[in-house]
Amino acid sequence: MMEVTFVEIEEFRSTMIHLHRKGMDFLREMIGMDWNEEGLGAIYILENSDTHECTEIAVRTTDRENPELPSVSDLWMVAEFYEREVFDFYGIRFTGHHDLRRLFLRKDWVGHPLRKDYDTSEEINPIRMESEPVEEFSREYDIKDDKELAEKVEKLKILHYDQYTVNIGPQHPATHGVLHFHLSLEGEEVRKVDIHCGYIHRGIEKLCESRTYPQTLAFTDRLDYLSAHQNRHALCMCIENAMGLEVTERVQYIRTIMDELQRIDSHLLMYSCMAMDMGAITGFIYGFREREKILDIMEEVTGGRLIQNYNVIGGVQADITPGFAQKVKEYCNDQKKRIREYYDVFVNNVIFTNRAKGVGVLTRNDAISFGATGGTGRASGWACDVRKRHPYAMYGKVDFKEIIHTGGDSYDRLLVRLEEIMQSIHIIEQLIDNIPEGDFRTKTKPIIKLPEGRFTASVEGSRGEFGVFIESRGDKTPYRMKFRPTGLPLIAAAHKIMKGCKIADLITIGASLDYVIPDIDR
Amino acid sequence: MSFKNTYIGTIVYAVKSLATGMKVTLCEFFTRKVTEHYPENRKTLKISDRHRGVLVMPHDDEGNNKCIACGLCQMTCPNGTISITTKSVTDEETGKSKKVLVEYNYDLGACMFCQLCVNACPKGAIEFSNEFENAVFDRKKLVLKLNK
Amino acid sequence: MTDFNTIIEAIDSSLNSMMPHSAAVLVECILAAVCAIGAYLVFAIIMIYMERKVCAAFQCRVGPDRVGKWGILQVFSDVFKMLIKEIIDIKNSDRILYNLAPFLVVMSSLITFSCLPFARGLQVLDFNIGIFFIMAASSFGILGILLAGWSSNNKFSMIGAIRSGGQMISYELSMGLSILTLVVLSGSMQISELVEDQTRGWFIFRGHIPAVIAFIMYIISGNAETNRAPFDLPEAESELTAGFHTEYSGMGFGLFYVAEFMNMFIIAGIASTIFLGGWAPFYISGLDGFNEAMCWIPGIVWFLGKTFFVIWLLMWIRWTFPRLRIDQVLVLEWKYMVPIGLLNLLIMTICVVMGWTF
Amino acid sequence: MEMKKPVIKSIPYEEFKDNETLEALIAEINKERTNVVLGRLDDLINWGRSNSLWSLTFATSCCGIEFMSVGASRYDFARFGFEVTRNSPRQADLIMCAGTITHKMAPVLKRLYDQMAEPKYVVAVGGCAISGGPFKGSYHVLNGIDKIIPVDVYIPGCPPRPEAILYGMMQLQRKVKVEKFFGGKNKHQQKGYMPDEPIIVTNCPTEQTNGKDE
Repeated sequence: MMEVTFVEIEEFRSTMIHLHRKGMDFLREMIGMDWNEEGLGAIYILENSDTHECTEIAVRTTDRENPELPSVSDLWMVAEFYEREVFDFYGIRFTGHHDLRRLFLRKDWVGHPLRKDYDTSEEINPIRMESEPVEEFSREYDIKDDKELAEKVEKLKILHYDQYTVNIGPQHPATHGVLHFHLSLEGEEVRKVDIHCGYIHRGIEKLCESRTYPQTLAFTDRLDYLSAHQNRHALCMCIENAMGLEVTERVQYIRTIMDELQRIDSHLLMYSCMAMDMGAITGFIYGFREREKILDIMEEVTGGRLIQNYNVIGGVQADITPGFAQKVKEYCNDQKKRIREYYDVFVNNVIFTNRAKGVGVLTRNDAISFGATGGTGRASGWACDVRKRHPYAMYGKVDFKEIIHTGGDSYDRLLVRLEEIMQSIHIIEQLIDNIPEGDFRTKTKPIIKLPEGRFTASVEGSRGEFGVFIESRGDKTPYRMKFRPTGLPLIAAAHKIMKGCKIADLITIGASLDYVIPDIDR
Repeated sequence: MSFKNTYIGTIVYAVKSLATGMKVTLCEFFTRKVTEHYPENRKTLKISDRHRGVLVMPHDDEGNNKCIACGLCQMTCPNGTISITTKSVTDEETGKSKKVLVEYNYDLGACMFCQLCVNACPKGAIEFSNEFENAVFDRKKLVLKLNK
Repeated sequence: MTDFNTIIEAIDSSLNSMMPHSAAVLVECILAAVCAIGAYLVFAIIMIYMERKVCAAFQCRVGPDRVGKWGILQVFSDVFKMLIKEIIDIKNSDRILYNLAPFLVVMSSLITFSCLPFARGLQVLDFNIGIFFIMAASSFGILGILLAGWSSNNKFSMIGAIRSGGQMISYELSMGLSILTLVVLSGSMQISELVEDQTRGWFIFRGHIPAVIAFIMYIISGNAETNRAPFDLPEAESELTAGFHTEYSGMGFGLFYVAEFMNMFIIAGIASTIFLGGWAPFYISGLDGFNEAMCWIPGIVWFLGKTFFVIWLLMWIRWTFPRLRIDQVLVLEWKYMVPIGLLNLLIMTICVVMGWTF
Repeated sequence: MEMKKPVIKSIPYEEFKDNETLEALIAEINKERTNVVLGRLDDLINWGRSNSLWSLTFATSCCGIEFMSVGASRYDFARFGFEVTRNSPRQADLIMCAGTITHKMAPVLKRLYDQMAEPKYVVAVGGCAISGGPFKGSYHVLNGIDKIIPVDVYIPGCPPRPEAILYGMMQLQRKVKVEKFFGGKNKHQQKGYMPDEPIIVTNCPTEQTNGKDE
């Protein structure tokens, strides 16, 4: 259960400033909510990055025509993007936010989809085939002295027309998916970056509100498909904690091992894509050669290579195959030898070190303020591993080192990932030989209903902290289900560190941040 | 300033790191290739039997299946892939009307292989086979009729 | 050593007997042009096939092997498809320059291709300033790339073209320096004389240390000249989608694709001519029996063997290293390659003057 | 001169799926095919085109990762001649639409398709491209790309295995081998090619009415 303290709008700003000064410097999650009669609002989950204690603050406004809340984007830099998302889905205007535009949907989209009274019929929002009108001006809302909301069109032009603007657009080999950088260039230097996401926004959170709990499990695999197992583990854990369902020791072992295999698979892909983006196609192929071995093990046990569909509420879909332990040990030994090859071919190469060292530096405070968890945060010296902060499954009982580098540049971000592969292998080797006996799945009723209340669970995904928030009103389908995107803080950080770099550096930073776009857009 | 940052030092370090990189690719040039020749190895290709390729309804030799047309699979499917048409038949001895399966349509193009239908089926009438060769030219051919 | 001069004189005399001298010269020119273009295309197809197979071998995969016996016909099917693709004309591009650019690139590589000495006497152009002419002819290929980038009205190709301009012009310098070092060693610039001089020992062995340094510098700047691998910034796949030839489709792109491979062949051809002795057989002074046996292998086999070895070397470099950034490319050239090139030239002249060469 | 059945190395013709559509295409072409020389030329060009289909690197979500592993060393679709994945639509012959197409991405896909040079093909990889897949009921997802561009081959699966993608590419090769190039009707030359009406098996329960027993 999660205790949320509601705050009035008047003292909302002051409590937030007070909390920020008290050390709550990590805005973990911001959840837009529509409580029908009680109005529209947002829940902020804050955490102190040193003592790891969390507080949950919520604020709401009953005015549904033009709801408006004070912005906190000056306290936490990631709030700028979170608030744009809540404005996009709920229509809540944040006063003081210097650039409030829709984050995901098109500029000419009618309505705010996550509101409970949103009409999803095709006539209101048909498939518009002409390309989206580009926004010239940023928009800022401010309260006029006579209390009515005024839209002050800030004269801050996003991209001056006369500049040399280039679209590293939705279809580009190096954007790891469909992300759209709208750059203004000065020769090779990047003057201004404007990142557009939403090209793969599938409205998963709206779909989850009309699906039963077992049906929502399948969506987590398709959020960040490179940490499919961890995402699904988070959702299952959240539902099981809410139901008070105890999972057997064997399932904890299996889930931890499969999580670590999925993490190695994702880090190998991160290394391969970074090598390909920087021109070393051979580095890409070597990374994929090892990754195929993991995919074989995954397919043997779960039936799926990339999307495993393996975690279910109460345990796992099917028991592990007899040869599983043997294959995993074989793979671990082979990977330890092969990783030497990556360092020789790509990482220690003088061309790569010159191109990656000192490029896209993210300081520790910025990383915390952006909430950039995962390898990116640890490369900037911030110990943000959920497995250490809030241990779950077997991570409390397994000894492993949290890799911390302090350089904060693209070079360190890759080193963190490669060393984490070795740590994951170390974890697997401690668990693989003593998987206890027991049944792999505890029986659950066909219709699963969660008790009233708000539940959260968070897991260390492959590229950051993946959180699940469920508000249930006691019936079959969740009232509101929110997934913390691991990629959105990375995009917010990229927005800042990519200013002033060269085009080639932009590609290097993008590859080193290792974001997965469907996880950002949901 | 350490030797590494001097003019000569950078050249020596650069050449050494480039040479190790090339040594690795040279060894790779002569090692055995890992490619699996898919169309040639179709006979010997072993795909894990847990792989979900397409939904099938196994029939015993007289051609009748275990499906009792309860519609549970149609209800649990998240995106409406299965559609069952049934008709009610009055049973001779007991006189009660019993639902009998007429047609079991399954749209392979919309399925997301989440296995909820197989878990929900009380009789175990449907299961996933690992037959993956299903690419077709015509969208209508993806709608399969599972019961004979 | 089979000598093609006799064959050429025979053709010449037979033609002159049949028709007036001017017509004979015309027929000979056409014959030479047809042979050059024919060899040009055949080598292009062999090179594309070799590139795919060698790249696959370096990446522990198999490469094309389903079309024809070992995938030999793969490149022919690429050529057929390329011939039939629709050529899209871009709305407000500079049409004349847009269509001229591919031909400029191909023309420059064709001229330099015809200066290569395939065997004794089997050479289309042989001026007494051969090497200097090759340097000049290969440098107007840059115009083609700049025009392609500028005229196709696409911001990515514009960036790619400007990058290639900066890169290729600066690497002409270090290529010229490394060739100059060898001209100092051999004393003459005529290509056939260069190779004749190497029949008593290849320059890379006779010029010992400065020649090896010149060879490495030549390979690096050759890579940069042909926009390949560590220096493939003009058509950097992952940054500028397809660089300067983004807007070219069909045969326009086909010409660029062939010209890139043929530039690589020419760089390797020149390297094997001035460093590894062109068609001169392997020679160790003193072992006459051994030298005699070496002479039985025809000159053209020697030349092609060495050229394809250097091509394999270039491919090895291509498929190992990531891409450089534009400022690193220029820093490498102006701060490292030019000073070393000048120093190397000085060492070579001292060695030649003092007679320390073999 | 009759057009023969398309042959793919090491897979017999009967073991392929959906041969009826191909036979209909062959019958239609054989009606107009009179000249032997043109027929021979057609076969040669179709052989050339079918063995060198360069795909555009277009991947929006999970199927893109399977598309990458098809290009990597284990499955290696360079064996078939598709090695060079071109980044610019001008030089690509085929769009492999791997992933979900949302309302915001639809105009981008349509624009890419229009920019490609003419003999162009579209392969819909995965449930999302065929019918919207897991997100069929969403307000922002296009239920199947055959609503905006004509699709040649559908590869079901979520995501389809690399071998399934290779099998789909071989189906496309067969379809390319059965095309008339010189004179006469070619599928792509009919302007205003209207994608056929996509069938809906069951209207997806947007207001979730399942659990009818309530």
